[in-house]
Amino acid sequence: MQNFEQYNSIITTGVYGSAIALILIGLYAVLIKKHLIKIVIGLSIIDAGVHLLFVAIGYIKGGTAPIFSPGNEDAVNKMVDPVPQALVLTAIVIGFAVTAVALSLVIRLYKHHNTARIDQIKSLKW
Amino acid sequence: MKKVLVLVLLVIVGYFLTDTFNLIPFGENRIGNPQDEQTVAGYYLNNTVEKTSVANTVTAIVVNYRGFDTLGEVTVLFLATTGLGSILFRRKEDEEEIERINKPSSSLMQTGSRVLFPLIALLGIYVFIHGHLTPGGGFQGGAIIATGFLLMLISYKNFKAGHTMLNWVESLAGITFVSIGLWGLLTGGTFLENVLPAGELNNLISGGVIPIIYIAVGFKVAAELTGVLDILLNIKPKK
Amino acid sequence: MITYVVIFSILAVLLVASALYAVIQKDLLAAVISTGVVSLILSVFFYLMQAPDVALTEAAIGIALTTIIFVITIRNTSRNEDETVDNNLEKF
Amino acid sequence: MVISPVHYIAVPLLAAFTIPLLSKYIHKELARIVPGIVLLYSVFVSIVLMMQVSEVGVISEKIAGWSAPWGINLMFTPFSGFLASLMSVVGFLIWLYSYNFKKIEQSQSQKYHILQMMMVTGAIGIVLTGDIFNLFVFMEITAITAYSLTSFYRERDGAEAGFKYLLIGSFASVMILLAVMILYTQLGTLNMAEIAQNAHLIPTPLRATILVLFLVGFGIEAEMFPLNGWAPDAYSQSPGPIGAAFAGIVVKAGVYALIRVIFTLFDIHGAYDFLIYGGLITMIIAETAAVAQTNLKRMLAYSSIGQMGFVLIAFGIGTKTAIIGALFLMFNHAVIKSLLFMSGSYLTYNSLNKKISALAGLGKKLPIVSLLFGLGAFAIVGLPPFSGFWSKLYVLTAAADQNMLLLIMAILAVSIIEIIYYFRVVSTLYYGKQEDEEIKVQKPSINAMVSMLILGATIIVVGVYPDIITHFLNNAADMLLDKASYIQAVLTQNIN
Repeated sequence: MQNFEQYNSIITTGVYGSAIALILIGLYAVLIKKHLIKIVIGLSIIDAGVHLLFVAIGYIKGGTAPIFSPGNEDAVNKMVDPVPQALVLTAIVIGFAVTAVALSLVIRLYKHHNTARIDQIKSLKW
Repeated sequence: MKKVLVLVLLVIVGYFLTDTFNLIPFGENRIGNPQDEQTVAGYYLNNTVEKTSVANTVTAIVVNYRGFDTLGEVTVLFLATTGLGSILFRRKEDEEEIERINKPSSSLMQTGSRVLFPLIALLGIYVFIHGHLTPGGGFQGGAIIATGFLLMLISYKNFKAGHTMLNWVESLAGITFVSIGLWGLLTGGTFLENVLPAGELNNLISGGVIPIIYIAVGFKVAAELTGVLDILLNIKPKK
Repeated sequence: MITYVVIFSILAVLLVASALYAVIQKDLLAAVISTGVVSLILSVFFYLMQAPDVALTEAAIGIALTTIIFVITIRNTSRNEDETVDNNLEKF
Repeated sequence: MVISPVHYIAVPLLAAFTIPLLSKYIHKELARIVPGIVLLYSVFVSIVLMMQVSEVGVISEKIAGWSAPWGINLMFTPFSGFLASLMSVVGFLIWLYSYNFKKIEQSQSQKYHILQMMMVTGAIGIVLTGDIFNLFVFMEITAITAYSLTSFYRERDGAEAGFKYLLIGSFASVMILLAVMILYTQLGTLNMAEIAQNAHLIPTPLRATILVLFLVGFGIEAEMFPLNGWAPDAYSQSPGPIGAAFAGIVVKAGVYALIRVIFTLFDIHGAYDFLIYGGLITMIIAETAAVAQTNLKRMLAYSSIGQMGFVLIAFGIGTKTAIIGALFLMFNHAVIKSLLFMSGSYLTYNSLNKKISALAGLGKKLPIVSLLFGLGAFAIVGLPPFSGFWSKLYVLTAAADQNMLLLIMAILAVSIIEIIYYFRVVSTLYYGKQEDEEIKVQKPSINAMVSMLILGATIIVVGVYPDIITHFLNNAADMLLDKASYIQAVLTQNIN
């Protein structure tokens, strides 16, 4: 990773750009799409983007994973920030829980109305 | 019309986010020199080995420094399972023919999953037992075990995932977590305090209560996720 | 190093492309699988950014379990986004 | 064991994990009784801690043995303690009311009671925690129970309301997460006291971004306009007692978070004006919408949103009197709105549909419930002998001190609107023409009655002797305005 500097801007654009792109794509799906499952997919794509951003802000150029394996006890100074990683762990699990509840609501809506499209479920129009 | 509005909104949000993250350079060292302990992260990196004997700093943060978050997170999963149960609940009368939708799967599938299941479960258990030494831990191991149960649920029509066992594992793991927390409180310390000796770095038995909590989290997560899958797979198909 | 950057860029493009595909595709099953691919690439990203714990979690939860619960939901609802033809999933 | 703030969280969690086993192997009824005992214990903890806190000033507890910035801490200040006590009392009364609630099926009551207990616990956690990410976790606990409880009834449009709520709630959590992330990159800490201490170091554009993200995220939970699209549906589709829990507990937690961010984390002056304008628009729009409602629960929901707007205005004025008024309003709203939802849910239960016009003549059939509803209606519009009067008086006095004449006029105008639509309901109850004699009246059970009578008595007692509560409010307002002592209380933890 010696030449990291040289490609830094590419990597930055790659990480931040794709994370922001994910958020925007998800937002688009939630706002435009009419099918409930598509909306939930949109939500989980937004979540994915946010998680990527979260890990990205903890990354340090040329850093190593924050694990003290035998032999690298002296690597403290090179380790990436462990806190965002811990927070993302929590966020991923919470995101899964919310997705599960959302999908169960979709299933119930489908049973009531025999459709999963917003434009055909009256009370969901807003 | 709506599409145009949404696109305008997307442009605004995109601009806003790009603008914000332009001010936060990627890959920059924000935690300072760990020895200075200027930031929380620096403190963690500098002290974790010495104070908790946990090799994986992320585990130390998740289970010990921010253990309260993890307790909340396990609760979120538990509540999601409970909520799922109440949302998809069937009355007795429309329960005449609950039959898993699956056609009985092929014997290849059945044999395959019977062979694979113990291996997957073993991998999951390995992952969460070594959570304080290597990457991985309760959530990861629990999720891996849940995928093993998924295989069984799909290939065996009548595999009920042992509801009794599931209930017991779920409750006992949760009780263990909270009880360890209360143990700290009872012995005059604080909630979730690490009451056991830290031990030696890179030993399987080290880190005090951290591995115990992470194993409890692993079982809890496995049970909750299996519960979610079980509820979802048991939905009566529409005619 | 250049290979590293090239691979990285390809992954980033793939990530965005599969997210787009997931949103555009009318066949929900394909869309869900595509979301799974998003999670897969994301977990590679996490690994590259020195976050193996997060990568493992994303692999176990994002790729496997989230995809599965989506597939179960599709099986219980409709597979086509427009619901014009009712071609449900072959019950597996 | 010494009573400490962590009991609010640990005991309900232990109970929630144990209940499935208890109800399966010991007795089924335990699933319904244990949550009540736990909530009663929370009330007991509140009493003990409130007594302690009036002597000590601040009770700060560290979790997992790590002091302030390194670990998570719980802060029981007069301000957060007041809200936590209020929530635990209302939570217990809601449990008392919904024990034996007819519309909750037997097989489902275990889940209902666990979810209801955890909703209270999550909200108390939001109020007590001193860590911004921990606040997010508790917010998710509250939210996920709220989604499930909104769609608890199968036969109605609960799933739609639940999905709507979930969608909007997910946006809120994404925003809060983004805000926490940016905050962390700038200060390298998640502890609220440390953030408050160093917030001025953040470059202005980023500080504005964080503030906007927090305001929108928590504004959704606090029912602020235009982020309250979820509220009317969620209130009207959820079981009656849960409507009371939304008004009395969940929204309070959202307002708390909003106030904590504005008053403690970012002391920016523009934010106060933002609260006034946001609150004013919310209040006017919601109260106007309430007049147009034909469904009783939707009317109560809009009225609730309007009241929250009023609370935000009061906080926005920012003087000590105004904050006392705002806290008093929150107290009143929790007590009175809960009573209105509880009694209203029996009234609609006994009418043919949920329409207000269908309530005609119920005043004779359900005399006590109707009387309690009338009491609540009089109290919430702020008629003199009841508690609602004092809170309005405090806010108006504060506004007059600041020479905000237009604001006073707006508040008075809105009060007239409130009077119109509440009196319409009360007059329908008593003087409306009965259309159908056939309806068999379902009398509320004794426990529901007791719960409503306690709330009714509180309204009258506080109305006659407001001093019993203003003492606590005074301390709470002092604490909220005194940011320095909050920071000091947290960051000097390491010494002891």
